[in-house]
Amino acid sequence: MCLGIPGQITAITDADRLTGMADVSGVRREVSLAPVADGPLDDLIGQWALIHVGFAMAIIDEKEAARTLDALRDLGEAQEALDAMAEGQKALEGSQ
Amino acid sequence: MCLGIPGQITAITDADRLTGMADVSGVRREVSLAPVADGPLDDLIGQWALIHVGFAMAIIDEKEAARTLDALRDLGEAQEALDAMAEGQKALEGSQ
Amino acid sequence: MKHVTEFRDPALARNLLGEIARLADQIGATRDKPTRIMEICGGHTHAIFRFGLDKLVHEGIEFIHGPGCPVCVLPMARVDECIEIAERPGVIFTTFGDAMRVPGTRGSLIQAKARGCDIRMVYSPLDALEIARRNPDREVVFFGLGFETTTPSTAFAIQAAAREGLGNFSVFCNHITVPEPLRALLNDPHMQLDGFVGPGHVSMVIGTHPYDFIAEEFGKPIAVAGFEPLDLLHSVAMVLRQIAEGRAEVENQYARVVPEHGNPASLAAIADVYERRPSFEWRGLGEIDASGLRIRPAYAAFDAEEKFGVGYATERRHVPEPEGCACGAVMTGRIKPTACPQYGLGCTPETPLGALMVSSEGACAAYWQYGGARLAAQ
Amino acid sequence: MKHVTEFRDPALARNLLGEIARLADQIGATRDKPTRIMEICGGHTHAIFRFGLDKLVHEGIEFIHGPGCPVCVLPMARVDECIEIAERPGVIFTTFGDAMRVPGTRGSLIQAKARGCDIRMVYSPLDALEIARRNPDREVVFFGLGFETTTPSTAFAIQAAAREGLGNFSVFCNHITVPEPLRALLNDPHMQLDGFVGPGHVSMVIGTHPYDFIAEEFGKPIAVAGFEPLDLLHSVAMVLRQIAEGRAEVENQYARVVPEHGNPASLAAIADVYERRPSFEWRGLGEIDASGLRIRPAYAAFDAEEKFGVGYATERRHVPEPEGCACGAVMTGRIKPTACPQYGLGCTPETPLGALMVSSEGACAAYWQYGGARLAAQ
Amino acid sequence: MALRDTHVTMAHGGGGRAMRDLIAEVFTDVFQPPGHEDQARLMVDALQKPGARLAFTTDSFVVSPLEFRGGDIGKLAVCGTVNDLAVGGARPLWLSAAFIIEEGCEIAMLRRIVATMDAEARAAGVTIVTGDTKVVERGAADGVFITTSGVGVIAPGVDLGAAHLRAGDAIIVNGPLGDHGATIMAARGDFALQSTLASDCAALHGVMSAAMQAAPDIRAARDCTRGGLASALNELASDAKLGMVLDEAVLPLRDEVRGLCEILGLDPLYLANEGRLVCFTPPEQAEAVVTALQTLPEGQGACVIGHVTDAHPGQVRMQTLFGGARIVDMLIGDQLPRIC
Amino acid sequence: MALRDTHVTMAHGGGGRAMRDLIAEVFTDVFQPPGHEDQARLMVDALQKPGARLAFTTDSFVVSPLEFRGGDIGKLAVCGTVNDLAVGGARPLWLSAAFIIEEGCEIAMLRRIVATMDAEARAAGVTIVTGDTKVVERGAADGVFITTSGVGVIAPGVDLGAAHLRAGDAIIVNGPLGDHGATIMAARGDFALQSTLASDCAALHGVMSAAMQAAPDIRAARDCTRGGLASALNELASDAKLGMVLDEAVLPLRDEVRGLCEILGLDPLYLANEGRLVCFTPPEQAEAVVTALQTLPEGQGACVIGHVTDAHPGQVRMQTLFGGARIVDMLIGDQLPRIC
Ligand code: SF4
Ligand code: SF4
Ligand SMILES: [Mg+2]
Ligand SMILES: [Mg+2]
Ligand SMILES: [Mg+2]
Ligand SMILES: [Mg+2]
Ligand SMILES: [Mg+2]
Ligand SMILES: [Mg+2]
Ligand SMILES: [Mg+2]
Ligand SMILES: [Mg+2]
Ligand SMILES: [Mg+2]
Ligand SMILES: [Mg+2]
Repeated sequence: MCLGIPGQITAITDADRLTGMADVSGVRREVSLAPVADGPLDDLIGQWALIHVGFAMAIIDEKEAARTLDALRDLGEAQEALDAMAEGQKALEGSQ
Repeated sequence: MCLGIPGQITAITDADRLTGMADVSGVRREVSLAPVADGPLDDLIGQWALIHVGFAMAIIDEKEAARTLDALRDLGEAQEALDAMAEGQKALEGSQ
Repeated sequence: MKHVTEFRDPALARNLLGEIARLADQIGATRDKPTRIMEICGGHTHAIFRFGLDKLVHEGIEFIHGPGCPVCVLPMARVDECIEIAERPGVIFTTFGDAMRVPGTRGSLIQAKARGCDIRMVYSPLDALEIARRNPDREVVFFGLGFETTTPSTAFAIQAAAREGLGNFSVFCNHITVPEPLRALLNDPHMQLDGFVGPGHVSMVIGTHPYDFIAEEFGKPIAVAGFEPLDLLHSVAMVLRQIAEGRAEVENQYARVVPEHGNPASLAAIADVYERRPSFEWRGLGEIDASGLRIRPAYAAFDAEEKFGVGYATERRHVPEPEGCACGAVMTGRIKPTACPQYGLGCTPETPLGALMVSSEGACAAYWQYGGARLAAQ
Repeated sequence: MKHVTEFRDPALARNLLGEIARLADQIGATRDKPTRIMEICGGHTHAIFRFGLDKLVHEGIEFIHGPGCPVCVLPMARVDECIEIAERPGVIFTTFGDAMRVPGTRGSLIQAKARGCDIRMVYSPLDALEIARRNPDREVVFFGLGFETTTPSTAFAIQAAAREGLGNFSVFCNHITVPEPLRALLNDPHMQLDGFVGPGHVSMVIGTHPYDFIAEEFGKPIAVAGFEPLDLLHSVAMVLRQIAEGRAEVENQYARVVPEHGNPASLAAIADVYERRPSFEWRGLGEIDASGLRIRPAYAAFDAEEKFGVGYATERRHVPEPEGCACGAVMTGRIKPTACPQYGLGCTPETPLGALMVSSEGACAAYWQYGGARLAAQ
Repeated sequence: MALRDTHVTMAHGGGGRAMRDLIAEVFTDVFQPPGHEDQARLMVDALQKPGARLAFTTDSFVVSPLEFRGGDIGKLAVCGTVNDLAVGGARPLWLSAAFIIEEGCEIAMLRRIVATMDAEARAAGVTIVTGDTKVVERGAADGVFITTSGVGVIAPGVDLGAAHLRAGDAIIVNGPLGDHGATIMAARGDFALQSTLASDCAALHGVMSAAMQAAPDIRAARDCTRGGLASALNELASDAKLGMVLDEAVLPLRDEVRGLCEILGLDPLYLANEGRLVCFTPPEQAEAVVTALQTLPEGQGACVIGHVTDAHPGQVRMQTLFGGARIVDMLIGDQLPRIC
Repeated sequence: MALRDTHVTMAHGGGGRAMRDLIAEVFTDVFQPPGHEDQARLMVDALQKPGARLAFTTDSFVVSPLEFRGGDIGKLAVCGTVNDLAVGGARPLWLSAAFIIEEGCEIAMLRRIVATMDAEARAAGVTIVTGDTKVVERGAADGVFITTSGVGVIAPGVDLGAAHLRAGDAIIVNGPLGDHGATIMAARGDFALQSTLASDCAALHGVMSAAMQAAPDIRAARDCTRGGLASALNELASDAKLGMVLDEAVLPLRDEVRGLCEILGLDPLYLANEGRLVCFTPPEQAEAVVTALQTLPEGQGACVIGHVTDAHPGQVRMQTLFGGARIVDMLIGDQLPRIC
């Protein structure tokens, strides 16, 4: 449920209405900053937020993101993974 | 000014609103009989009226119509008329 | 077509043309010194050209095309006011088709419609009323225009709306009357007319007596005529016979339709709903005293001028006639359309400059469309 | 795409698949006796099929697709009520695109639109608000649906409308909550689940504590997860590790987005605008106590149910589920979509019979569209 | 029977399965175009004769109401394009048909329209070989618009055109004028008129080939559609730099058409036709053409209505009932119903 | 310069002088079609070679907004029909163009659209030889709709089509997918999205002839318009009774298109293109085609995106980034933006 996509806040468009511009891979849309406007609005510029139905619902925590990826990198690549990949390949060719 | 055409009243369609059906060469239209409804409405059925913008504006007096035509028939056809026709023919061919 | 076909009989037309020629010769009408008969009504102008009657009658008879086209005489400012109303949100503006093309300073109703106004052509004010019934949440305005022929129809429509309590219906009233401009014409010292063909359908409403002053005060013969070609030729013959016999009377060629005292129900409806304006503007003729009607205060709720605060209900903007327009001179019979410097150049039916090029009933448009000028040119 | 591409890295996916396989073997999960993990959220279901994850993970792991698609669980009667509102004269009915296809007893909103209702797709409730500002003479209704992720957006919109005095804006509220149906599922004696993948975007609003009862009362592990494939695989590994280690906790895989206590501004807006309904109907699950929200009396002017007197504001019509629909059994993980007698026959995405075929997030639709069944069939 | 909807929705235009089902069930199952590619691939011997030419034409059809006495928009779309080929002396071979459909359009009506098209095409010996459908939002079209294009072959030696007109040529029409325009005006309901009028809509390939056989020196032909006979003649007069004279007394007009025109203040010469053509022959071949046409259902009312003249190049004139004369000019804009 | 109006009124559709002036000044003065008759009359040697076939296609174009970054409806209308001819192996020769114009349409915009069409047609070596205009009431169309039909010639021996596909064939596209659909979705304004995306709209006759030269055994081609690449492949798979396998890792997609799809929850494989084709060659000729296309402006982004298989007839599958597999099904209705 609940399609969400990271976008970068590039500008404040209306401080009264708490709106700003979000950029998702070059596509821009004015969004409400209401859920994340708990400090000076200008501090939001440059930050990445999770965009859902035109609202910046959460600021993405860069450190947590890095930490998660680090954890994944630490996992060793095991034989089982390769088996799994082979399974996928079979499915692809309809032989499963 | 004031396009008008004879139509025959073929039916009363709404006695309260004083409307009836008029027939002009097979094309029918509901018209207001208000201007000519000075007697029993049903007496209008079969009569010819002068129709203008959806109103039966006048009942056509058949006797007067006949009298007018009779007067015209009585006129002799004179040489001047034939001259006039010839003029018209010249105009038609662009030679005038 | 009963009551039509009989009056288009070529054999009887030949009789009449002969009679006209005899009478013309008798009174000494010649091409150089013609007898000038004004057909007051645009419908007659139209019929003359449609059936080519001008080329058929004796060369001593000249038709002068009168001011009797309600579409032509509509001033620019009035069209602007229509558009002002039509632009109000929620308005459905209804009109006869021929009023769609009349230019105002901001273009015509056709162009206003293209710009997004909800403008609808109707055949009858009754249809506008029906649109109002079916669209209770919209304001439906009917563009009431026309001479006494048409005035009863909008009067009956307003009475019906009042009866039904149809609060979303109103009429933008531009009704005008025939006798007043005729009097203005006859008072014009430049005017040289020998007789009149009277408007048949106006007369079926008002009767023949409103023209008495033409005969009595100005000594000009007049015959009220129907619109079929025989009617027209017949009335010309009647006028010529009056001249030949030295009479000046109001005669009724169209007795099958026109009662001497008009139509009582229609006259009553007009009297109930309308009153005279002090004056009204005519395109090409200017303001003419007492020549227009307005809706009485009792029916003010159905008066679009009052409802929307436009036109005579407010400070009216003065819109001057276009430069170089000779409509006034043509309409008073002083010059032919072709003598207007704008004819066919600045002024054509596609881009009418003056009133008389606007409607196919206008003298200039009829000249152009049916080739009055061009037939002769070649 | 920052924060996206990194989480689609195939190399890291291989790491995770290996980890999952190790853990699955460790806990003895096999094809015949699989470990059953429910991804609660339809977005996770969608991602599983979009990236083909179900075919990649160890064969001892079985995904059970949860009830977390707000479009799927919309009951027929609610769609009928939408159409009832949209049919009112003057109404502009605005909705997210995916709600357009959900069938009611009188067809879907797509069909109502084709019949003439003014139904417009918007991306955001803010766009509906803007439509209301621009159309002051129309009633603009927004079809508010979604879980806690989406609820704040309509709450903020209603607050803005109230601030601006936008009297022509209202919300038809169908917001529902995640914890209550989970409790209902866990209470179901037929239910056999070994752990949960928690809804990441709902959690960014409500935080992770609302799931504590899953671990504490029912002893099941849960990991709140993001929506990229690595997120999903990571959370599966986390759940498996809990099982392997005999733990039952609420873990947060999606810490970059989900704060432990949720989003204070959003929670405040929800609390200000909404209150719990005594119960709310879910397609396939029936009425669930306290699982839906309604607009508080203070904001009744913006409540379409009140404004138009439909739905819970009136005597509601009971619409039974279609015959032969096995949605309830699929949604509670008892059977796979393919085991439903209607799957692919009476029920396809073109003509959905049950809730789960309606949206591409529904388990049956995802199975069908991405070929869950057909890939295997050949 | 994958199509369960009764009305067209936006889904039917989306490029997906709903569209495919609509196209298959409503259109291609009936038209049965050859092949399944984006373009029809066609061979015809007649085109490969030395001197043969290809004729190519297109028209969009918009009409309200979509169905009316005497036809529907589909019949117009097939006949109109067949006629534009036929009046050029071509044998019509293939049509394309592109539909722009308004959301909410009744599918049963679409089926009726398609059935009409199929029947008309078969009767005219043409095949609808390729097509397209688009769906637009409610209020972005008016029910359905159809654009047909046609390809035909003009046999070696056949060359009709305004340039071949000569003074003295007879002007022939194949039947009463204005039936279509009057029918639509009455059917539209705006003016609350009732009549038993029916559109003249018809394919005229048979009329044309009969005329070409009867008059080996036939000069030119035009179908008198929008703008009526008057517009067709004015265009030809202007192209040919010759004049035309019509005889009002012999113009074929139905009573109802006259009546409708009198009520609304219209001129029937400007009313649209969809099954009427005007053709030009040397005077001595005119009678043969009229006789030949009168044997055909679409030519029963054929008659000579006037002649070509060099007296007033570019002008169409009418000899009125009384021998008066008037110009029959090009229409300015639309014909609008008048009060005066 | 008889045309003084700035906006189209109903008068411009009435068959009279206003219509004639509009057609002359806005359309035929630019297109300069041969002759003045109801149908173009055409001769071409290429059609008279034994074995040559005529290709005939039509499409209606409806798009909102009418003008957008990268093109306008006129460019779509010319390119779309040129492409439908080209992908069948035909040399496009002649186009017809029929316009349905909404009352109120700005004439200056019509002139711009016509200028685009003229320029595109010239660049593609085709002539707009015949046309039509209709005017409908405000609210009965959406600005302007254009229907083009095209006639081309297929040289003797050329025969592309689904029936020629073989397992193992390479699937090639000429550039990034979905640019047009994403551009229009953003330009429409409904979703208040801004981007610098431009439509891919382009005529592909050059791409096709390059592909045909580089791959003598080219099997088939389709332009990927409405419904996108996924729909084109599904249709071909179903016609050919073969399967297709796409490699997600190599699918050419612009970042903005990805971004727009993520925001709205759309799948770029279903987004419309107007200058993208998919073609099929034996595997050993694929590289030559890609290399040849990359030298052309319309083929710069050409690449192999997958292959044909006989493993799952009628099905299009995608190998996902992780080696997972999923079916790329036919779209159901429209792609609707999602919240979930
Ligand atoms: S040509 Fe035009 S300006 Fe001149 S008199 Fe006639 S209407 Fe007036
Ligand atoms: S196939 Fe249809 S009816 Fe059966 S469970 Fe799935 S959605 Fe419900
Ligand atoms: Mg044509
Ligand atoms: Mg045509
Ligand atoms: Mg034609
Ligand atoms: Mg197509
Ligand atoms: Mg409509
Ligand atoms: Mg096509
Ligand atoms: Mg195409
Ligand atoms: Mg194509
Ligand atoms: Mg045409
Ligand atoms: Mg529009």
